Amino acid sequence: MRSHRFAWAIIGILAVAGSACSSSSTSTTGSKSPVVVGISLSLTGDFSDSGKTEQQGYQLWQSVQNAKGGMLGRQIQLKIVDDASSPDTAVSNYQNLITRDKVDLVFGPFSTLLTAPSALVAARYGYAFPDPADGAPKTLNEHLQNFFLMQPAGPLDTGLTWTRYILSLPADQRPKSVAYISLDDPFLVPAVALDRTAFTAAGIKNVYDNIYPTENVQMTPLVAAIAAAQPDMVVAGTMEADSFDMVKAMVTEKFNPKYLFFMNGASDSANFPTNVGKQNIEGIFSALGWYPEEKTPGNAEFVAEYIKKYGGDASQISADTAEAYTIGQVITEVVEKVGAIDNAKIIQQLHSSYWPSIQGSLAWDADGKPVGTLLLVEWIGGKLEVVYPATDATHAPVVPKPNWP
Amino acid sequence: MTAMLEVRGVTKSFGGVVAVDHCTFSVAAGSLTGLIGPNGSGKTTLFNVITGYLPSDSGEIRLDGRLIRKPDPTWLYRQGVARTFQNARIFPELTLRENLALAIPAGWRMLLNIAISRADRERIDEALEIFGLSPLADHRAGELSYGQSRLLEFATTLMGRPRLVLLDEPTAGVNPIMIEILENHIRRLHETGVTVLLVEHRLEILMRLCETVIVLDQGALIAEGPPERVRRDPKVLDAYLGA
Amino acid sequence: MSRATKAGAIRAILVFALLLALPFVFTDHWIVNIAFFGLMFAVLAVAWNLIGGYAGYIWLGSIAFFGLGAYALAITFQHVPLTSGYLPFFALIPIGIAIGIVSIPLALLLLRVRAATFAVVSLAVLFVAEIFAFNLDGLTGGPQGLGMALPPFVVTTFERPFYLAMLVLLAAVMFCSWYLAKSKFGLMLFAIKGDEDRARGLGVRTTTVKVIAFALCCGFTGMAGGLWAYYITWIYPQFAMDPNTMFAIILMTYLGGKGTLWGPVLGAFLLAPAKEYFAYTLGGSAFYLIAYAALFLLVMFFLPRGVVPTVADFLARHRRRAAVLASGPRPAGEQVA
Amino acid sequence: MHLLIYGCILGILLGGVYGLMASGLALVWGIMRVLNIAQAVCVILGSYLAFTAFTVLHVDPMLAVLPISVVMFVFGVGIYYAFLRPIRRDRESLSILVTYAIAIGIEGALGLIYTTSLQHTGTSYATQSFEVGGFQIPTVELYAFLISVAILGLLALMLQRTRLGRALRAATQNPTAARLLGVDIDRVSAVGFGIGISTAAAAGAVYGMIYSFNPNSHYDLIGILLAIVVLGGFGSMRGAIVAALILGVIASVVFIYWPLWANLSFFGVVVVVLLFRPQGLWGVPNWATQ
Repeated sequence: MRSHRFAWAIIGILAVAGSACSSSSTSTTGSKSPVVVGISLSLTGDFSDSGKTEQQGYQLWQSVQNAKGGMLGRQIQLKIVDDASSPDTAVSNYQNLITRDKVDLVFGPFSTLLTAPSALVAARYGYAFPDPADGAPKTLNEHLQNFFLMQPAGPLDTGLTWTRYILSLPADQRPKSVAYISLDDPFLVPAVALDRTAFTAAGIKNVYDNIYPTENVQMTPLVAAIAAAQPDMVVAGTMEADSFDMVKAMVTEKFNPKYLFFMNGASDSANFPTNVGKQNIEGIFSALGWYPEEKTPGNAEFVAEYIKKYGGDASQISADTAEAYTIGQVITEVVEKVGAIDNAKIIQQLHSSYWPSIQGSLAWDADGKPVGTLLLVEWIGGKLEVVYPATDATHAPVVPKPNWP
Repeated sequence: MTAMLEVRGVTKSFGGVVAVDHCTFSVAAGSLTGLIGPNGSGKTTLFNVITGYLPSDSGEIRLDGRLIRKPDPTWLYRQGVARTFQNARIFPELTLRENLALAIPAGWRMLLNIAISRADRERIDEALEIFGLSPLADHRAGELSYGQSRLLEFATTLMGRPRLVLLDEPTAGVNPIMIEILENHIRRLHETGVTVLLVEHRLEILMRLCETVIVLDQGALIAEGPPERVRRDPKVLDAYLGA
Repeated sequence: MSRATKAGAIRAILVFALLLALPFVFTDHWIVNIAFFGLMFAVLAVAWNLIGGYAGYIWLGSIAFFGLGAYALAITFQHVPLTSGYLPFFALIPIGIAIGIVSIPLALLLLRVRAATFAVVSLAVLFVAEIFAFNLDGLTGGPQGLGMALPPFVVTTFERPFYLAMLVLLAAVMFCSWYLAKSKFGLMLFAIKGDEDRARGLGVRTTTVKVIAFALCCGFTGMAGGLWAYYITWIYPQFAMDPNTMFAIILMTYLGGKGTLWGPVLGAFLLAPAKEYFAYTLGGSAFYLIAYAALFLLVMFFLPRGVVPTVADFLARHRRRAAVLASGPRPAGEQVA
Repeated sequence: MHLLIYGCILGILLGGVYGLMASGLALVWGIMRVLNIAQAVCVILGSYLAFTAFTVLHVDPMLAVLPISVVMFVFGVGIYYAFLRPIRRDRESLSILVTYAIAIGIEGALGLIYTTSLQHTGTSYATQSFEVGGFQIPTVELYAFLISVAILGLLALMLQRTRLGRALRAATQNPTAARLLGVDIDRVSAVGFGIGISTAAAAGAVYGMIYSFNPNSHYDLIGILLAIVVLGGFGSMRGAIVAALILGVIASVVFIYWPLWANLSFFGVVVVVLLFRPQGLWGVPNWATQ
């Protein structure tokens, strides 16, 4: 009886699903039970490297905070699940975490591509959604009350630090022409667009403007095309490895713009010099929100604990790790202030004032976009120095860029 | 007698090898014509060109005197030209009944009819009966012996009520008893008024069956005529023995 | 109605009744959510089976039409305020039909080649579609993705309408698949898989038949894509048109039994929830890809025909043996020499 | 104009490397009608081997090409016997799925060993260039091109002059006839597959000096390789090399002016080819009946 066999198979599947369901709904809520935090991370797949660095940040916060007595006197327990870099799985994971495991809090995943759909799920169930990285403008445009990007500045501000610096220069010292080149990416393209608007308004001539794809990029011809336009300044909306390739192509092409700014990648103090060669980093600008020596609340402790737990030195700490740690740090403060795990009150609190963190004081607008600014950094003497704004500067900027060795 | 099929100056080459070389002949309506030649003499290629499986390099093909510019197997089948293949091509995953049902021409509307309608069923049963395949009607064709697959392919070919049937070495690889059965079917087919063009490389079978024999060698036509005369043709003897 | 058809009808009614009852019995969000993805993959696998299983064409571009459906619905409802949350469900019908029609010229072009060439060219279709989705950012939002209007359903049963809509879609594509398999049209598709040239020589209009199957596959795949977009509310090119999803659909079809009616459904119900469940429970295992590859190879080598045909054969043999034992020795007269 | 010529030069240099990758794909297809989706991941595997040789053993990738080819040849023969020989029915179609599974398996293994961060074999001459007629020719791309041409030359010599080469060519032209002539198709297929994989890895060793790569880079690469093989005509090594040069130049020039559309040029060419010449530039129609 083939038909009945098949029907039994279906019933079997349903039964398994049902038993799994009933076994999970036995979570207790005693006063000394741990605070469970649900997180979906990309531990496999395309985004897994960043996913893992974030995981380090979350876990570091957990151990540091538990050593201090946890949250509201309860130990913190992380429930980290893998989304294999897929939005379907990320959505399912947050659903599972919230509705099946009934976790107390949820923290965000890595990558914008997973953030937007996941934040919508959290919003549906009224959970606060602090997110470590990548709040793309479109996510912010959803006007989600529960979404908070845990960085000092909005993602589009990456380039604005650079425009503020250039426009602070006397008109005769400013570059005369500019080339824009950007990775085809959810927030780099609009970030470069903001720079373009500002520089065009200031009368700096736009001599080259292009976007390149995320894969299979041959930088040499691209750089040759930029060099042919002979700009004084290059604004590069780069992500990570593409900035390394671009620097190398510039060396190969013997193209040395007077002002060279990379949005990301060049600020990676661990990988940038090793990838492009220590001799080729001098005078390159970038932006960042956090650095190991920063004098911010808890930062020294964070760096010390990191080295204790994972080894290495401070320059190897990824910004992703710091951002993930920030979430734990801020949420702990908020929960202690509220005095209960109440997501509605947490959301309200986060919106209402500044919160101290290792990345400085954080605050958000109604869409969850941070209202602070980033730091402009430059490679000077083989070291990453903060050069702007002047209040935070560790070194005066060096311009124009010295030629390639 | 009018010619049902005319082949004029057909040439087909693969790379540098000329498989069919300016071949010209005709097949009279209602005749049973044999096409013979040693292995590799281009018989199958010629069949493929005539039935539209291969485009010819040059030359023309006429059916009932009408020029066929671009022969297409589907169209030709619907015009009453059917063929078999050298190594019995049937659908092993389908049942015998389905193999036969498939070959019954279907109009657009019939596409959504159930696979084997009542009217089709009668014709299929009849064909199965004639070819002695009835007991296996609902078996998958893949279970058949090679000889039975030959019979099935032959039966399938007739479902479209063809006027011209091209048989490509129907007796190849078949035991003597099956050869006799197949010969009888060919004869019966011819008696119902269907024109038959038969490829063979064994002379004696053609001698028994055909009225006219066409001889190909290295892609070119070397002789044409009644079997007895062709058999004595020195060129034919050369082609068969000289190699 | 013959016995076989009757048994089939009972089976279908039983399965669909159970699936219909599911979201009302298990009201937990996460169960309905996983079941939704199970149904979605079932629709995709059954639709793929029309061209990949019935006609034997390894069509690696169908996920491009999933993306096309997703974008079509998202673009339609990007700025339209939803007066009723059900409106997009109905909009799927014209979108599905339109995608089916759009796919016809492409089918005429692609189906000029066969076998491995077809597979390669169809993979090229997928890559081209993805490039367009990335680069036509005025329309698709490019890499920034495209959000669509939020579904205004109550939170307690939020997933239910999506689940039921996907169930209706599955019923439709299953009916289509069943009907075609029974029809002359299905016979022609099977013949094309068996020996396309022979089929041409028997008067089968192979191009027409293939194109229709292709258009049906694309239309249903597009509708599933639209529904997915509405559910997930946010689409990116790399996920709407993911080659790995494409191969997952094929794996499901092979696992269940390609060319069969229930095989793709079974394959999808086995693999889709398993994937979500293991990602959730085993989280972080870097062996994920390797395990997936191993499963793929195991299916290819040890279950090449899939679960449904293998089990059916086993049962048929078992039954025959039982019948022989029951009736005592019998002359082997069934086989004719 | 200057840029256009420069794009052509870079395109030819890169096309040579693609030609090496694709010729192995074409060879394997020619001999055994297997479309090796894992060809691209073997390129990446080669890149990682060269990367490891460079970072751990400090061996220049140019020198590492030879041992890598040998190791990967053995690997390819192993893959053939383990996964491809057992496929009996429906080989053309099933091999696509099986080699896809092999590809993601290797991708997973690479991810475990090397993580998914982008890597790059940064040799001392990675950023060097020299000027010819006003064009900055990147040293590393020139070396990669020369190595590829040298390997292709050796391969051609082997196919023309040796017994094995004759057996391979016979198998490519007509497997059935080759079997009748006493060629052990099984062994020839294994060797052919090994060669296919080792050319991929050799190309990968030099590819890793030009591009950054991570385990899933092969998805983009396989699209390009397949486009090349379609344009060249399945199974034609000469066609694959010429197609690689043509597509290399087209993609490189398109990339200079419209970077986002460069990959489309690969697939656009495939569609055009399909419209006018379904069998590719050098191929014969694959639907020819018996």
